[in-house]
Amino acid sequence: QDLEKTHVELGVGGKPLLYYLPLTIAEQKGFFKEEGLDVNINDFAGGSKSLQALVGGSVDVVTGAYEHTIRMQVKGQPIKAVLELGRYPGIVLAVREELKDKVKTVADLKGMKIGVTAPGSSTNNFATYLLHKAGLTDEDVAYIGVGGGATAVAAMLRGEVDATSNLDPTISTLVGGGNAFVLADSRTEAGMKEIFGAETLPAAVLYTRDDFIKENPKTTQALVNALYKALRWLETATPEDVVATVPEEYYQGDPAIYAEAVKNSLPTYSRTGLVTEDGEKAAMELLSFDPEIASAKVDLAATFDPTFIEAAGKN
Amino acid sequence: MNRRTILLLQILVGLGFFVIWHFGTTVPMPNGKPLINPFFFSTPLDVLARTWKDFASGVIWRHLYVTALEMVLAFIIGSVLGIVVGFWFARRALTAAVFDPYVKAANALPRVVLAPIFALWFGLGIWSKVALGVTLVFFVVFFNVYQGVKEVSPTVLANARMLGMNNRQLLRHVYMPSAMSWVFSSLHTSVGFALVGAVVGEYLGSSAGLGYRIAQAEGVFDVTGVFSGMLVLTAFVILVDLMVSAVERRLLVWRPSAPTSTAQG
Amino acid sequence: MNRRTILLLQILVGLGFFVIWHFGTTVPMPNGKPLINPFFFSTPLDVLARTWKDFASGVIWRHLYVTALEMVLAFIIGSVLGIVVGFWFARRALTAAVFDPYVKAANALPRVVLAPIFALWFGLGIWSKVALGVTLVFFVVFFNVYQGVKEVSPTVLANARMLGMNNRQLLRHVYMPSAMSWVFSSLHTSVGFALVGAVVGEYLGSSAGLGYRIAQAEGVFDVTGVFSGMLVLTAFVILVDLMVSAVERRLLVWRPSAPTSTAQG
Amino acid sequence: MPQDKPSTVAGEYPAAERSAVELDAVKVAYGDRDTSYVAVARADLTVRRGEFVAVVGPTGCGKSTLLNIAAGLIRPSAGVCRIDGVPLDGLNGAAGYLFQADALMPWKRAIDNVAIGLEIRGVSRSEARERATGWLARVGLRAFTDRYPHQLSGGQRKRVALAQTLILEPKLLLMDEPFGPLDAQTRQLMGELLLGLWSEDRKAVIFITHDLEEAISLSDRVVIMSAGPGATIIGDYPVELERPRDPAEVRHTAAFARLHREIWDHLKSEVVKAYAQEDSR
Amino acid sequence: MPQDKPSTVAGEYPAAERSAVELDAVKVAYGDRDTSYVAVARADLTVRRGEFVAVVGPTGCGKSTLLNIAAGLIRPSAGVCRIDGVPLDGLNGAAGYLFQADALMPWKRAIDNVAIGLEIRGVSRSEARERATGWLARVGLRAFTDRYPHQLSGGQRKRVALAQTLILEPKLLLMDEPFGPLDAQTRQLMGELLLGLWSEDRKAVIFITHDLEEAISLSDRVVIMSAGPGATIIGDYPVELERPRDPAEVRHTAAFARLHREIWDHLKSEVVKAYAQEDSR
Ligand SMILES: Nc1ncnc2c1ncn2[C@@H]1O[C@H](COP(=O)(O)OP(=O)(O)OP(=O)(O)O)[C@@H](O)[C@H]1O
Ligand SMILES: Nc1ncnc2c1ncn2[C@@H]1O[C@H](COP(=O)(O)OP(=O)(O)OP(=O)(O)O)[C@@H](O)[C@H]1O
Ligand SMILES: [Mg+2]
Ligand SMILES: [Mg+2]
Repeated sequence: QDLEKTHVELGVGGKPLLYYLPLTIAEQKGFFKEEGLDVNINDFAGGSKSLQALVGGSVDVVTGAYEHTIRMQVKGQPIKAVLELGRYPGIVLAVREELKDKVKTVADLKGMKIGVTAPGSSTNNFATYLLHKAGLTDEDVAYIGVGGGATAVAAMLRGEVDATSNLDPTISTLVGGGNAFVLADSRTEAGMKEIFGAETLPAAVLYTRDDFIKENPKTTQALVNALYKALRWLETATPEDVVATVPEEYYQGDPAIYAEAVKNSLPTYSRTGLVTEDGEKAAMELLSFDPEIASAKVDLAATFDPTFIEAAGKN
Repeated sequence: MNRRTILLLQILVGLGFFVIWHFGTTVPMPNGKPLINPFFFSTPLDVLARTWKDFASGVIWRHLYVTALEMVLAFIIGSVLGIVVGFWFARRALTAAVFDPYVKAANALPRVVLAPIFALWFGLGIWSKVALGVTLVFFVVFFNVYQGVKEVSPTVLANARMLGMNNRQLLRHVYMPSAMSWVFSSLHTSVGFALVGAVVGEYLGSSAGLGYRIAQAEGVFDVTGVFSGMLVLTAFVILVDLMVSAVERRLLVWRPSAPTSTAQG
Repeated sequence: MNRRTILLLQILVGLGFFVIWHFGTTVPMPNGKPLINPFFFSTPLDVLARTWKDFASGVIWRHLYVTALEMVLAFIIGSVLGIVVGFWFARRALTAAVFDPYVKAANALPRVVLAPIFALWFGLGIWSKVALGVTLVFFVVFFNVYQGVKEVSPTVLANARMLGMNNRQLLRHVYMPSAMSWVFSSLHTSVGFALVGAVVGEYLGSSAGLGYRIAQAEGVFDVTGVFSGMLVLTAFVILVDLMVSAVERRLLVWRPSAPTSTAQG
Repeated sequence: MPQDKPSTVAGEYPAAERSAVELDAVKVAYGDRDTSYVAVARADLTVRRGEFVAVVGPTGCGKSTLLNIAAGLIRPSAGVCRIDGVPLDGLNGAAGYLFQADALMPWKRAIDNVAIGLEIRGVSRSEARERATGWLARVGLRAFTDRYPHQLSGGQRKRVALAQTLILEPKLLLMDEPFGPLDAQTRQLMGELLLGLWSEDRKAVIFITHDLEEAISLSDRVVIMSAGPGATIIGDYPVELERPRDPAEVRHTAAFARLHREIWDHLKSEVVKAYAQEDSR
Repeated sequence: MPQDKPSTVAGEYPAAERSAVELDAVKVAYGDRDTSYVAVARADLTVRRGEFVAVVGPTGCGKSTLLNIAAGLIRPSAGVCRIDGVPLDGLNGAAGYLFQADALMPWKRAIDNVAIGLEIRGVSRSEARERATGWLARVGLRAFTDRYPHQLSGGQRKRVALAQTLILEPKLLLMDEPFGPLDAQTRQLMGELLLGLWSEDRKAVIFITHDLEEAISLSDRVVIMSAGPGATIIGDYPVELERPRDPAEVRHTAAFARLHREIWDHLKSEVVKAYAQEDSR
């Protein structure tokens, strides 16, 4: 097969995060090479920066959050997802261990300080969504941007925030260290049902600009193929398989916590690679507290192009 | 070249900048797209409108206050530390020689990476931002003071010593005034860095401040918000710098002013 | 106070630092926890072991090379620009007066926020990191050169003009040598900032370099990796600074060396 | 600067010939309006081509100020300064100025300080250095060519500055206490050197000194300034001693002694007046 | 520094009494081993308490160097410098030093430059300034108290420095060409001022000058240095003119003229030798 482009610049906002594990698997297992691709992975300080790189043209494709495609449609930037990588957002609302007696439900968070990775980010949206469901409003709590790494852990340890809406491995570190307990967990099927009442909610996806798809359909297909292979591999993989595959740097810090986090995350990866309509709607609902999105008319169908994953599923 | 001409020219330059920005982002080129992508640069009118709105509605004041406070604290603490340690090092050759590589190494540590440690030590309130700003300001001031002291005219120094000054008095009457222009030169850079430190700190984790607002805007790809935040920052730092310049003019009256009229044989 | 004593003391200070770190992170306090939480600070032995391993396995070299290249480029471009623009401003009072507020404003813009714009203009390769470093280095050098030129002795300047020097020659024979110590003072700060710029740039988005490695390690709570990265950075910047100092010593031979022996009446 | 070298001796110029320097009702006030200090109230002084004029006056009267005017380093508050008949605007490119204060470039060795004037005029580096070495030898500093200024004594620095100025052979020499920090013997040697050069191509010289004997023995005219503030030129004594002179010998003539006493008394009364003024304030 | 003021006139000290300054086989070499320049090969000089010693010598011979040694600013390469019989280690706190070069603090007004020495000794600010004003008036600068150094003429700066040093009434005065940039009349006035002060409480004075008349008319002894490199003290002429003297009048005595001629010839031969040396190199 002759690709339009064999060298692809790919952007990601935090490659070692388990959220983007399929990317690392595809890279390490050589799936990109098998498809005849030479992929250079650029790691950014956050999903928004990788998206900006895509719009600016410095990367060709991005593995990032699905909600970006909705946001970009509102902003008039033609961007489409072509493959679902994660089916659960993987965001967890965890509360400081000392508050175990006081906080039983989300409603008990009234008047407390909630750490989010960044104001306006998906972790913030997640918390807002939960609060609204529990009958609270944004004014009932205080959001504090604490980042996704050690800062988030430090903020919890020092008691500067009472709860945190965050991702792995932050959550596993906190919970595994006995410093926090989980209040709402979107890493599991049960949790998803409880929170969204939906089976899936597209989390990480592979997205790119419309013109890239138009100009490089074969390359896009090859990328989807490679990452789909990774999803298939993850379907059957054990945590040990994963640990054996990822670069050593990923678990060098604390192998036990990493393995634990992998175990928690394995169910979150997409099985089909397909963004379902229910999923799209759930994602939309999660964003509905953002005034800019709420007031805009969004064509959800335009956010995902299923042709590539359908083709990939066939062979 | 009087003050009014200069002010006029300054305004012209500023306007020119806005005009280029405006036309660059709004007038489509032959290929149908504007020259400057408004997705990254917004448009000046939007930015001004947003800034106006923020001030009119008053939401910005609280954030401005937080950032200003952090900046001023970082600036003061950083420069005082830089001046004190700079003088101290300059006067103690041994201390200076021994700690020299460590100071330089500390200066080279990326502050962004240190942010979690600052958050750990100083919490998420203003103090972790102040600490970040201090680490930037300190080094600029420190190196300049250190050098400034070394540049003291040897004859003036010898004279002062013969007049009987002890080390403290030398510091007060010779080293400090002589190093003044170095200190002020570094303060101009520092004002900017104090603000950078505060904003970056807020950007990395906080609940208020201009950096927080910029981060928030960035998170939802609201470039107009980002640029409006930067505009406010800019205006603010110019204000503070004007104050530094005013103090400078007062303290450096003893210098020959216009070069042509002072060539005292 | 000869060189060997100083080296010895330096090593002692470094060792002392490691010892405190070591005992702080490994010896449990009465409450059962060590004084310094190794989760945030790792332990020195781990960090050294990791660094050793990285060098032994050779993975670090590529990253070190990328960062070093970015840093050197940022340093050179930033200082050359700073020196050129500094001299230019110092010689053109009107230009300087008009652009003064804009330069100061530019200095105050948080570089972290600018990173996407740099990526847009310069791509994701080394040049966007170099650009980031340049924006830090430039201002430090610029302000110092600007001030340094203004500090030229009026009598020496008048003499040089009477000898018939034109502006270019004044620059070469009077302003530049006279501003040299200012330039070097700022270069010491700049070396650090060049590295900070490179590393922060990598940290914000890249596919290689020490900043990239640090970001990777941070993402998975691998503090040992973070600190190992910083250790390598530190060692590297000290090396570069030594080179700057060597050049400085060569170029500033004309100065009176020890203050006591030069009190030429 | 192509200029026909004057071939006649001083004092024989046709009146119509333009003068080398002409200060015309020059007034100098320092400071801005509210702190104004009138250093020189009115100075009228004409230095003809090839004339050697010495200026004496009480300390702080405004001698250096006048030289700065003639050099174009400061602009008169009123009046004009004409060089070769043309009003001076900006720097006086034809003048060499030996400053009263240390003005050597501290970052250049003695030889480079002397050679630099030639180098910037396009003389090759090796030739410039060679001629500079020659000049350093003439001022008695052959052994000190490679010293930086801070490694020289006060008198040595002055002599380097002298060489630096003379090597360029300027048409007009402005010298502000050039031999101040030199011992009497070296002073005489330098005076002879200067006179020798001057007699070769008759530059115009304005020579400030506090040594009245030196002033008389070297110059064609001695100009006296009154004490400041508001100094003016109050005396103008032509020195009618034959040329060429040996400055050491001429001191012992009767004409010299008479002139010396005359000027000395004039000067003395001026200084006494100044101190009386000071005390009455 | 409690010290019994000497009550006897110069020259009458018992031999056992300790001297104010004693240079004992002092050698000074500048630079490091490979670029070493021996400025002073051997200097032996004893200045008794209350003695006024003038030092003359060709330019660059090492006069300032010797003063720096006595001030403790540089350390001799060999030999010792004793102050009141005690080997000097570090700065000489009892000495006042008037430097050859400009040494005023440029950031202080004239009055503050003069007052600072008192202020750091704990005198109240107002009293210090009052006394400083008095001193500025004595050196003829009453109208210039509020000027910064760069706003003063060369001679005015020197007089501010003079006031700055004298106001502290040091036991030992080191003066390096203090009247160099002053006109002859002011020079005499300052000389009288200095002698007046000296006769009040008989400080020890080492006075460097290039003006031989000044040296003789003011001092008890004139010391001659040979030309460098490797300068030594080659002459020591006691000045046996009665005290108190009027420095202006004493010049006209026969004893003065004899001494002057004697020292002059000695000095002249020295300078000629130096130049011959220079030429043969
Ligand atoms: N920048 C200035 N501001 C104010 N006054 C000044 C300034 N420069 C010089 N003056 C004053 O102008 C007068 C003349 O100064 P000038 O240097 O010309 O004197 P001078 O005749 O050269 O004296 P000297 O023999 O001491 O060198 C002095 O009274 C001095 O105080
Ligand atoms: N730092 C130095 N390095 C090398 N040589 C020096 C240094 N300082 C002074 N010298 C030399 O030492 C000699 C004596 O210098 P000094 O300043 O004592 O002379 P001086 O007698 O005061 O002369 P003058 O009458 O010109 O002031 C000179 O030849 C000078 O070149
Ligand atoms: Mg003068
Ligand atoms: Mg001397």
